[in-house]
Amino acid sequence: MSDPVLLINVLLLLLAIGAALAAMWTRDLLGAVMLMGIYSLLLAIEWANLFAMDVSYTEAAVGAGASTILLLTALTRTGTREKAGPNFHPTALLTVLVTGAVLIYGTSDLPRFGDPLAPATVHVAPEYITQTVGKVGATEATENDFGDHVPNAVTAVLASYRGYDTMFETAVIFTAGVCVIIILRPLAGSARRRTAGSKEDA
Amino acid sequence: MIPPLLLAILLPALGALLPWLLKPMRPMRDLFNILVPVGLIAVVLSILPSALNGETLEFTIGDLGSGLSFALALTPLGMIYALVAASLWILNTIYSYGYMHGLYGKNFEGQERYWCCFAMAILSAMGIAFSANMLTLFLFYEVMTFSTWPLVTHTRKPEAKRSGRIYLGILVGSSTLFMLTATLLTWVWTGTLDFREGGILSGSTTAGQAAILILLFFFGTGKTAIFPLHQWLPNAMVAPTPVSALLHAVAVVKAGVFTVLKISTELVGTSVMQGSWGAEVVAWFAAGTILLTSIIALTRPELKARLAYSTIGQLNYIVLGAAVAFPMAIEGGALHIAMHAYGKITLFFAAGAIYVASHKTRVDQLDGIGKRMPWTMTAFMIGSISTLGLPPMGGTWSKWLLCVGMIEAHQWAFLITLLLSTLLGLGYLLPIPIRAFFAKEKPDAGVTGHEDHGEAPWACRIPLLLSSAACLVLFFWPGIYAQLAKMVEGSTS
Amino acid sequence: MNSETSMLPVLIVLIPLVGGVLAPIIGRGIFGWLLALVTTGAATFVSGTLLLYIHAQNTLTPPFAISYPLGGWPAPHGIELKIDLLSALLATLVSGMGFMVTLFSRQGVDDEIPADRRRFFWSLWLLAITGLLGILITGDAFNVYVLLEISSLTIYGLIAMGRQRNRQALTAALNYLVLGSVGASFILIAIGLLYAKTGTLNMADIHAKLLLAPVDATVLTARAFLLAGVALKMALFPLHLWMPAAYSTAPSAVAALLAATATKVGIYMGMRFIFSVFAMSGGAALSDANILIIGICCGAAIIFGSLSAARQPSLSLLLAYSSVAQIGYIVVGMTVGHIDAMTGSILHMVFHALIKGGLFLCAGILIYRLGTTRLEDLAGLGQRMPWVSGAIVVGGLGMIGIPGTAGFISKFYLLKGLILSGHPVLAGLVLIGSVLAAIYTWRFVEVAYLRPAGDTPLRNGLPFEKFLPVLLLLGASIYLGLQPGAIIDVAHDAAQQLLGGSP
Amino acid sequence: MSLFETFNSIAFVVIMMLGLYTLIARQNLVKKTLGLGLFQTGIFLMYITLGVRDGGVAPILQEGAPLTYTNPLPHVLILTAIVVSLSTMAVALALIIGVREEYGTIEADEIATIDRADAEEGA
Amino acid sequence: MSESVVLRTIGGMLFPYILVYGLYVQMHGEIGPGGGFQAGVLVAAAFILHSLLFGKELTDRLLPTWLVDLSMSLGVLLYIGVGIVGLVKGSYFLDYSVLDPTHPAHAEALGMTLVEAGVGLTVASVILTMVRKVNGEPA
Repeated sequence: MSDPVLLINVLLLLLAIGAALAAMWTRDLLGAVMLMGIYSLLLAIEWANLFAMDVSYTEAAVGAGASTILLLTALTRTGTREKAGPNFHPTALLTVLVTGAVLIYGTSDLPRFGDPLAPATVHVAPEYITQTVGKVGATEATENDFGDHVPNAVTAVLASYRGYDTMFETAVIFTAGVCVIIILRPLAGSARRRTAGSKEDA
Repeated sequence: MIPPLLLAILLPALGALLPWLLKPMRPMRDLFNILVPVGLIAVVLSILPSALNGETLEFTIGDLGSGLSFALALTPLGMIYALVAASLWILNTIYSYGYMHGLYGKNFEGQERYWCCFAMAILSAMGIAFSANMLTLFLFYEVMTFSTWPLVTHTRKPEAKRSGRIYLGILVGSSTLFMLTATLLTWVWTGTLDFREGGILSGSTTAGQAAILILLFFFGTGKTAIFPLHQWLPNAMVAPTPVSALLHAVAVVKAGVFTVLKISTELVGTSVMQGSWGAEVVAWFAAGTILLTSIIALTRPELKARLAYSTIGQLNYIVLGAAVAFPMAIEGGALHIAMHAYGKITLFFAAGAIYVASHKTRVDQLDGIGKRMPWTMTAFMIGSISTLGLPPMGGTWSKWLLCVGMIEAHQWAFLITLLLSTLLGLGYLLPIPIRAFFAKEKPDAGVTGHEDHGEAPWACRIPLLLSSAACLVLFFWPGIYAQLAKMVEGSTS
Repeated sequence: MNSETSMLPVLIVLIPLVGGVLAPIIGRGIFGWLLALVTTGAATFVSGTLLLYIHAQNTLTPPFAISYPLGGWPAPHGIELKIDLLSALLATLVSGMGFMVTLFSRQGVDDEIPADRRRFFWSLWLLAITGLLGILITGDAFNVYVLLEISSLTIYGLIAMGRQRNRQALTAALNYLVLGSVGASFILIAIGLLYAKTGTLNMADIHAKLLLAPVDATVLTARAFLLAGVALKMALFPLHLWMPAAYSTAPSAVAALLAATATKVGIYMGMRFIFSVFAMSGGAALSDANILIIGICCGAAIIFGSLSAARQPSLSLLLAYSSVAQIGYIVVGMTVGHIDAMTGSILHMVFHALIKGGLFLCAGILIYRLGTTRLEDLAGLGQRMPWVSGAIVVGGLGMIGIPGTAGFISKFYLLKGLILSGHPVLAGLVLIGSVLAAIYTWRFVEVAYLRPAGDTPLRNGLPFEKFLPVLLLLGASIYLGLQPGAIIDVAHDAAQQLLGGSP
Repeated sequence: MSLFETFNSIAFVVIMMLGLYTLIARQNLVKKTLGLGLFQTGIFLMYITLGVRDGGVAPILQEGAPLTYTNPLPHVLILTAIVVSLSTMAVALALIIGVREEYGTIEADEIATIDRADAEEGA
Repeated sequence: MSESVVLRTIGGMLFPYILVYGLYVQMHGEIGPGGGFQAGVLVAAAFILHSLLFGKELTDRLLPTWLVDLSMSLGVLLYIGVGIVGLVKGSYFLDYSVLDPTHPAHAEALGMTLVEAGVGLTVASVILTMVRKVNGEPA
């Protein structure tokens, strides 16, 4: 693994964690949402830095885009101030410490960062990259499942090898849409309501 | 052609359904309330010959796999219980009409529930009598518990509710925690739950395991009202008298003692019982219960409570016999199921009749009532003599056999217990009819409004006359019952 | 596998999925209900057919399981559907219960869901069933996560519909959403760690790779996170907090569906991962320490659940807390990993689904006719609604597990397994639990039969198609209590397959 | 170097725990939702880290050149996971808005007190 | 509805380009980064921008609610439909190669394009719906 990548990686993550910390800390929800947007952008860059281009695109589109828009719109109806309260919460701290400790313990036996011999790298992934999985009951091994029409391995896995997952992913987002429709009552004169909402929050 | 054993269960089931189906046409319903018990007696009598010939009819209701099943089988012991239950059901039904109509009017509230639960209780009694394995017995045992709860709480008064809780608490608690556990352990240790002559434990369990099973089984059978599980029975006295009769003479308590006899003879096996310290402990508890309750009975002024405590004592005669498990003791216990049933139901019928006629419930109110109610009090006299096991009544034989059994087993302490309890019985039962006939009626004793009452209605009198007649007859011709009891003994030794 | 049955596996999820997606388009008015009825019915038929087929095959050549490579890509590269007896049995159960509750809930939905939302309600309804069925038949770990999220999201939405009756439904749904998402994320973490160790997502493949590799920190952590996540999903004490509120405030139909199916699927996930993925060579899936911890949780669930059920003000809450206890039974049976205990807990899953489903349907009828299930409003129900209260009593007896009801059979096997595997204490807890069940059941019985009838006006009559499912379910619980031979057979074989470690 | 290489593991644990802490500690429902989102992004980081391979480039195959590529599978999984987290957040926001309409507040503790009051008056 | 003329003009010029770019990301999915999901978000964003600049009314006339609801379902149905083709052609569910028996590999690519289109359609319409509903607009 080349040093610049690692260095940038560390810097980006530090920045991201900083943004996240700020977002979690502030009591101003608008600010928190903005900070989360920044955090998502930083993550998007980090994904690109780790050569996860599609994830980077998606993070930018969703994390920084869609969810920010949603949150901002929602805030206009829920109010933008968070009630002041103690930041210290013993049970939360305990839970977090325990869970975190277990996780750290669990990661201790993970393969080295970027290990070319890691199981994840050697077991299933190679056939995805060479695209030589071959259909069930195929007599001779194809030299390429898609005849080189699909150079983007991510899309290949997403839409074909694991297309079943993606179908349900689409179903999930569909479900979310239906849920939002079914839960939210349309309210008359939303504009007026919005201003009223922001007034009582200010 | 439906197998008779199944028929013996289906008929009461029909009897349980009809009250609801025939709700609009009461005459029809009343007709069937009489016809169904008659039919049941016919069915039971039809199986009697094969029982006497020692045949074992069998019928499987449901198969649970891995050697378990809900199944019915015919045995002499079961025949005794079935015969008692069937013959007394009809009497109890007639009596119920007299009592309930006499007290609560022709169209008393919740009558469908009353008749239905009554039939259900008999159904479960039949099931218990003919159960071919412990699982089936447990099934009907629980059905009986739950189906008699609505009878106990029939009046729906607060004290009825309270008694209902105690009733369920003790019976369900003991059976679930102990009997079920014992059943499971038996299955785990022996691999079967089928009743077999000579029992299924011998050879496959250690002495310790056997003792544990015996304790769990005997104290899991709360219906025997063995100390300390006896509390439910006096409490259940809040129920209408026919129900008390059902509980204390016909179905419930007899189900308990039948179960322990069945376990002692065909599950644990008398050979194992005789040697086990578990049985020893149970026997001592039973003996203690007998004395304790006899003494309590002496102190109870309410007639029904007195009868209840006497019942507990009588039941534990049988438990004692089952625990000692010597042939004669077993035979005596088996016979006592029948003899005590006829005696005790007579007493309850009489108590109910007195209440219907005069609304009197306490013993001290009964002085001189014999002149007003000669039939009832005569029957009461007969019943109490039979219950005490004195000639010339049927109770004599079973009591006698039990005593012989104790001698056989060289259990002198228990023999003395039996005799002592008889003396106490003389003290708490006999004075009632004697004073009823010979003492002078107290002017103020009566319940206001019923000063000059006569006999109870015929519907009350006929059953109690019949049952008392049975006590008398069974002394001179113990016939079938003796024969069956003999067969039970024969199967053990 | 012959060509007629070859497409059945995928049809199990495909039918309800298509129905769910079509519902918003064609599901207006009565059609939404009809669509749901048809699709759930078809799914039941398909999964039932598969169950029979697999059982037959399994008796010939055990262990038998159907594998269906989606997209024609062979596992582990492609996602495969893997249907063994347990999957088929539970799929039949879930789709069948879905059908029953759908049949039940036409007027209920008209009653509780505003008209303009009903087509979306049916959409969520079918998608929820899709997700649950999908989890049961998939052989791919990550796919489990996706389907889990589908079922969870739909269920949040469905619960929230209870706001028409009780605004608390919203908070209940939100609590469930937060806890459920955390649980799902834990599962996701576990899957990630497993992937890092094995490089595959196919359950069978993961299992094979785990057998080769030594058990190290990562695998143990993965198991811990997985168990925690699943425990949240199946509402195992002390992670049950979301459940009672959700069950008692959701629309009655939804409550019945959840109680009958959702938690069962959670338990299935636990079974599948513990015994088909983590099972070490030699079958020992859980260490004694795990068994101890889970056993304590289950014991607490049984005792605490039953005791609090006895103190609840309303029938719905009483039923919800009794579910907490019943889940304790099922999990305890699965944990010890003994064949009889496993048989018992599989049986108990099925029977409890029937009984508790039926009971929640009764609660639905009460809401439909009385508008409430609070116990003091149910006084004298015995006279006012003899049929319904009779049904509730029968169901209650089933939960106590008195012989003659299905509940007894499962408990009997459970107890035998616990004794044979050397856990008498747990067996004792199960017995005590039955007594406690008698207590909370009798609370209702006394209210319904020993109190004078209340005067809350009845809003509606008793529609036949509302009571028919109740009759069928509780009737089944009695029938299976007396003739359980066949289902015991299936459950036993399923348990054998599971403990044999074939996903 | 070793710090650099184990850094990601520490980073994603920190991010997850930050989110989890907020989820539990904060009463504001929107804030809880944000915490949940943060928690999930921590998982994303974990997955992507698993896919990294020394000298690997984005898995977009190029003719001829024999390159080593990073593992595409985690990317796919995370694409799905991102969709899921978006959906979850949307539903959560919808619920929160509903809560705001019904209760007039989005602070969990205040809502709890209101519910308890409802329970007491037996609504 | 934004008051600023400048914003509206620039936005109005931007709008078609965002759409086109979304389409590009959609189509380009097989070759480079991108695909249905990202494209869907972009398209939705375009319409959200549109409604911010020119007011909901106009956007609603452009994309009435019933149409968006419909396309929500249609996207998923398209995906499932492509999968079912494999089923009815006697192969496995989601096996695209049967779309064109002569060139199975080519058919695979075609199938992927189609399902990606389905994803894009659903995602775009769902996100649009979400924003609209959260914004309190009637169903």
